[in-house]
Amino acid sequence: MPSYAPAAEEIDDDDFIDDDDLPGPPSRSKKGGASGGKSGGKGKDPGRHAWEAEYKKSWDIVQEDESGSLESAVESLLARGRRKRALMADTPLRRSIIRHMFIIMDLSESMMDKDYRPTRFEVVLGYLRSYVVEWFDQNPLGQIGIIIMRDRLSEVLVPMGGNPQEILSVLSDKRRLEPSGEPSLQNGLVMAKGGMSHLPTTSSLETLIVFSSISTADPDGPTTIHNVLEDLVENKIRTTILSLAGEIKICRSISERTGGKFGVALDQDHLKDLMWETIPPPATTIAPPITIGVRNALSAAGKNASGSGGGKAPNGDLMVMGFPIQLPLGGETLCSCHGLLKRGGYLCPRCGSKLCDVPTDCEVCGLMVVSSPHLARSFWFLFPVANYGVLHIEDVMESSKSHTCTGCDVEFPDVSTIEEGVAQVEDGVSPTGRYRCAKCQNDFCADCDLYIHDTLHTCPGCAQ
Amino acid sequence: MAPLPSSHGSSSASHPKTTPPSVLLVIIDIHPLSWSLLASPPPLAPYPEHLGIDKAQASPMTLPDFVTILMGFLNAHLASRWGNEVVVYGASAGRAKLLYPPPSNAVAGPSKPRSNTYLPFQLLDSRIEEGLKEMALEERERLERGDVKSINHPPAMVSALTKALCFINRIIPNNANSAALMDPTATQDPNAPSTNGPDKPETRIMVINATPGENVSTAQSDSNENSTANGNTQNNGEASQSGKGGQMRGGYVGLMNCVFAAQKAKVPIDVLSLPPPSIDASPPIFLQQAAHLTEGIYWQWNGRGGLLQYLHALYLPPPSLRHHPFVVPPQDAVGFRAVCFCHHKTLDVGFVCSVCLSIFCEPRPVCLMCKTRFPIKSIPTLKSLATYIEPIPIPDTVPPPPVQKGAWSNQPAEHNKKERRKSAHNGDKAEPIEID
Amino acid sequence: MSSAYGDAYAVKMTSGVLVTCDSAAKQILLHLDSSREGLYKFMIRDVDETHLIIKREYVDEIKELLQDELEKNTYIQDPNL
Amino acid sequence: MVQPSFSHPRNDSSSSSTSPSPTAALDTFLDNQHQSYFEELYKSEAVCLCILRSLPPVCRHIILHHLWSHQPLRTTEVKSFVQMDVKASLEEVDEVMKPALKRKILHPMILKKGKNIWSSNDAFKRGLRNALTGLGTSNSFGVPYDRDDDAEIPSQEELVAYGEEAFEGILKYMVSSGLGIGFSVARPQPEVLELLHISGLMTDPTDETGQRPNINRMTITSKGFQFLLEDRQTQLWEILMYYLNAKEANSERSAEVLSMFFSLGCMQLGQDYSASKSFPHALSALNDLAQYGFIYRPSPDADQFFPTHLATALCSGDAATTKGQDVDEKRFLILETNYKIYAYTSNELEIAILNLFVDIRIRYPNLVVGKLDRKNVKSAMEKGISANQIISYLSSHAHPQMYNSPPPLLHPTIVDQLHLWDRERNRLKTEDTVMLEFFSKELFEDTVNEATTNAALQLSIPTQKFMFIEPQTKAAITDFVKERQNQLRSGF
Repeated sequence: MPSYAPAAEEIDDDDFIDDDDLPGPPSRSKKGGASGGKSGGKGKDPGRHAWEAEYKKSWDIVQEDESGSLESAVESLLARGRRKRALMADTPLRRSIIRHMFIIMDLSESMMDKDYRPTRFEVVLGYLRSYVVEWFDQNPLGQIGIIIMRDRLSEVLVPMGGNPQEILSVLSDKRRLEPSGEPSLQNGLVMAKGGMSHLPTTSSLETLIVFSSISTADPDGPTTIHNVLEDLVENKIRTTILSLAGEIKICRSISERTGGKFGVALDQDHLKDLMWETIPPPATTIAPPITIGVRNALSAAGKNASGSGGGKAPNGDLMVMGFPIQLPLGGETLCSCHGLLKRGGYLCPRCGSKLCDVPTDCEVCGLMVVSSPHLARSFWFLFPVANYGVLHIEDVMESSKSHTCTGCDVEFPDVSTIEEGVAQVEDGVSPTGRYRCAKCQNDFCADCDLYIHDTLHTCPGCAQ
Repeated sequence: MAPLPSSHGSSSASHPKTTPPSVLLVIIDIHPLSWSLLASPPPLAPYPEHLGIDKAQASPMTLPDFVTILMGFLNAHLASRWGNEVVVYGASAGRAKLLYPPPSNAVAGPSKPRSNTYLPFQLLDSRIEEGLKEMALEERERLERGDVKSINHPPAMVSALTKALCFINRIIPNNANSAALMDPTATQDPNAPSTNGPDKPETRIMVINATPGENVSTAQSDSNENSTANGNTQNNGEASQSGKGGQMRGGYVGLMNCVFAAQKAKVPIDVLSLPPPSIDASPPIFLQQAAHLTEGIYWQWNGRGGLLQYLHALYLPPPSLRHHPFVVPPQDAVGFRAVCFCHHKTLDVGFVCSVCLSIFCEPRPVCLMCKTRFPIKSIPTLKSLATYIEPIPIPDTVPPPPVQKGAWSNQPAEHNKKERRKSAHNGDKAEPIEID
Repeated sequence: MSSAYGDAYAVKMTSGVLVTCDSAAKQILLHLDSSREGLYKFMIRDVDETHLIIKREYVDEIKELLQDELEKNTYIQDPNL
Repeated sequence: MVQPSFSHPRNDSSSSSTSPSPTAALDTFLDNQHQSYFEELYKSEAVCLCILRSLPPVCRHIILHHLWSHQPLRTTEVKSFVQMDVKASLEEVDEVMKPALKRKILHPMILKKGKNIWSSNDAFKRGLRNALTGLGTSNSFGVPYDRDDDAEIPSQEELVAYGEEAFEGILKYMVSSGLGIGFSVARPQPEVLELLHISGLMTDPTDETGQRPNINRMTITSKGFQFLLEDRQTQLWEILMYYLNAKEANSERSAEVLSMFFSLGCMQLGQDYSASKSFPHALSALNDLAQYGFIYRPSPDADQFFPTHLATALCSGDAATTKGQDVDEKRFLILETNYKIYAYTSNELEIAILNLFVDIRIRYPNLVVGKLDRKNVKSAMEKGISANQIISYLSSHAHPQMYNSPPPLLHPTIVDQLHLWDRERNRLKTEDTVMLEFFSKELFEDTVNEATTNAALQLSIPTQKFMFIEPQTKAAITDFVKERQNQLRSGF
């Protein structure tokens, strides 16, 4: 989460973008941020005021090239945004793969405000849909539940579960989600806590609150929201609050006390960034020894997520896992877990008994049964693709073995046409549009570079 | 608002009126060894109780033959809609190459169109032919250069897949999550207004595998799989020496990453496995997983000709029509087995590091990946568990694919074969029909 | 005697132009008609809510008139706005 | 006075704005042809290919699916393909394959050995197979002209420009004839005008007979105006079909010509072909097409010819024109809810067409600002242009920007208003009539029945025992009534 940026830094940030010579490393990231802000609002500082953010940037960054067209300038702008994201994508080795998260959604009147187009409600809903998908993409073994706050009440919209489709279907019917009344932060949190109480206290418990209104109407009585806060803290429920309206004391203190993040969204794009920041599994260092069994495994990985302690030699444990055979939907057969006739299902590789769903423990032989793709999802953490290096003109001149991108086979701009001077070399942006993999020495275009690092996680050159 | 895609209810049971143009990316495995094997297949076991079938004899399949068939199929794909496109990759030992479309700097197509061929067809066919010739030539050179080892590398499926995905990512950038540059809500929100212009093409990848066994997908992963017909035992050795990282990524993990990327891009990966059961006892399970996870179609040729038929029947309909109104042919049971990081064995049961979830085939004191130390004390118990594991003979749980729906999944093999012949037609055609 | 039956079964024939229109338009027509004298009255018969019978020779004139009437009743925005 | 018919502007606009199919004219033409005609057509591989592509996807894939097999297509197969219930009625299955049947690709369903089957048309099957394998012999994809390589040939752009100019020239002529506002347009060749007249797009108001028009005095008809609003592909096919019909009218064989159209559709832009070798039987037709800009010839009597994009785009299925930027060029309209229209175009023709129903206020080099106002729209409607046509024109030319606002594309207010204006035109429906007033209920009813059976009844109002009949049937009805009267009276 970017920190407040002092105005001063901002100024010089802007005017060094004006001149084209190479900037120093410290301002680099800021600059990236700025450019990002232009190209789809990547990495704006929440502290910066919207009007500053928008105006100055859009004028200052874009430069006309001598031909007077903005093309090149804009191009490089986008390129920079991309490069920045690619550079950010180096991942720590260990992450907690198994998470539980409640998304608490504010459905108060304020959600109907039109400061986001068409309404806050629409926008948030749209984002949540893709958020859930993305989240499960990166946390295959995680679970998400959804709680909504309206009319001073809170209800569990979707109980904790691992099935994105279910959640999406619920999120997609707007009629059930008509915003109304005021939110009650306290009720929401209490419900979240209740919803997660059955999980082992050591599990990675998180809540993401998208808070639209600027007040919370809590029930009066002995317990105040502060008591709730205490409970959250001791239950290690990490609470991240994103406010659409403005900074709210209680929200900030809650998220800070519980080790979560607090963010105020400047605009739609920024809101998206803030949300997406919470997707990648939190980096962890310690995995305590555990014994066989998925539930324990969950809790174990949970403890990783609770992320206490530093880099001392980590110790974990080996789990014995079986990789099942999935039966196609055919005739119905008896499943060992419920003893019901069901179609499809999985066969325990050790004892061959049929299980309805994985991951789970085989009811018969107690083996932990996990489908290998679930594990494989997280493997790209283990084999991150090396960042591709920028190729300068002379490099290409001497060693241009291919004219096309190794990934998408698009043709590179002809080197001979690029003159030294004109090509404005931003940091991390290749003047030749080529990026070379350190391992396999193949060249890639910016698109592929980004795609490979963001999504694919496999280098076409290195891959056999 | 013309460009609203597909599926207006038509008179006959809401069949889509139009389909988006579809791009078909084909990956051909042209590994010389595999093809030499396919060219001289062992005789098929006859079906005692179903003599009629043996009219169709085991037909040797040489690469040229197959390519002609394939071209017929690709032309049909081009024919079936305006704006349909084809991209072809060749995957040979350790290398993958784009065969079609030719790079724009290359001389475009033949000098003169033939008067009886639709020009696009002509371009496609001639170009593929050239491409294959080139690759074949390069292979020969490699042999002459005498690095026999490299020829024993498995076909570079993963490399080809990654290239294909990059290509897709280029023509349809929305698929990548680099959607930062376009209006967020427009791309995120399912019920956002449809963007203008001709509707977005749908893409699918088709992998044509000629290499038997699992060595196709997991690079050097089958020291224990004796199903490998071509002797890449020696480079298994080399693999385990040359340590995990690089090699690993080439195989299992790489393939899986591709699968997930494809899932994200909603690109089905169809798999056609040529080696008939007689050659290839165990299916290429990781390709099968890929097809399964991306909702693609997996099918194994039965070695009895009629390929063109099967291609048209199974793989021609575009994704938008596959589930409605058409039906996907019944798929087989899928073994979700994994590959261990230490010896690249294919495992039914393995030991998994609780921190980084890396998989090993035997208990070890330290995780190879994340250097996590495992408590020594637990090792004996694990050992005991390990000893307790007796691997199950595959045929009991995974029937030799492809088989009829789950109902059949543990029927005797004979029956399966018979069922398969039907299922292969995804309808109730009785026998394969030879092509004239 | 037969005359009585004659009455019972008598049929009156009128030929003219049958006008079918929405009730609003019809009201306008009625108004037009009422504003006219003797010969110039064009209406033969007010059939029902949406039907009239008028003299053939007036049809075109009536259409004109109606259009004008409607023009009067429609607000034309000042083109200079 | 708002009528329920368009109380749902959304559906209404969508239904009206989804143009049927650009090849509608072709389809209707083909639907009226006989087996023999198709047999003739399917001699050409190009035709087979195009016809196949013109089928709806499902049908198309079933045909392809079945292409390489020997057996006739079984109903049971089709059922299993499209997940139909096994017990589904034969009609349902037949419905799926209807398009193929209509195009005579399959012969009608017959019952054979207890199986319901369609046997397939061998001519088509052979044609399609050859198209795929390139083993045909009919030169239907055009015989390239063998020129010496250093020969100078026009670039694709030039060809496109040529085609556009030629065709738009005709359209402009039509517009200008209607509006009187003449931008200087060369008058098309007499043959073209001839066709325009025959097809009823233009007419000579001075000659009553309609037989002997003075082609120099022709003006555009309402049909012509409607034609102008169509999108390009539709226009092309309509023209071609008019041409074909004209040929049929003076009893020439049109099959070759039609198959030539398809062949042209399958040709390559920028490639030159030999007329005599490609279309030995349709040379004259080819010459005629030159007048519409379908093909370009270096010299009038040269054997060498280049198909322009008009020709090569003919078969490119649904709206997707071969050249991408064409699509963008078409999308230049921004329509605001206050009826203001911004048209980012400098295309004379488009502006002229806009001028039909838009009050154009400002003209910049590449921007025209106008207003949809009542006066112009109604004048356009006087010319015979319907509200739906205007709407579909607007939506098909809508600027990409307009797609970014939530649907519907055109704001309901405007769509409604257009419909209202359309209504205003005909508030009155007048028809000559004879009114009968009855006293006796039964006589009334009898007469009504009689009249309805003779289709003489215009309207009957049982409550008041009024009935209205067509004037020309007066005599007959009177007789009947008299008769009945007598019966009834004497019946006592």
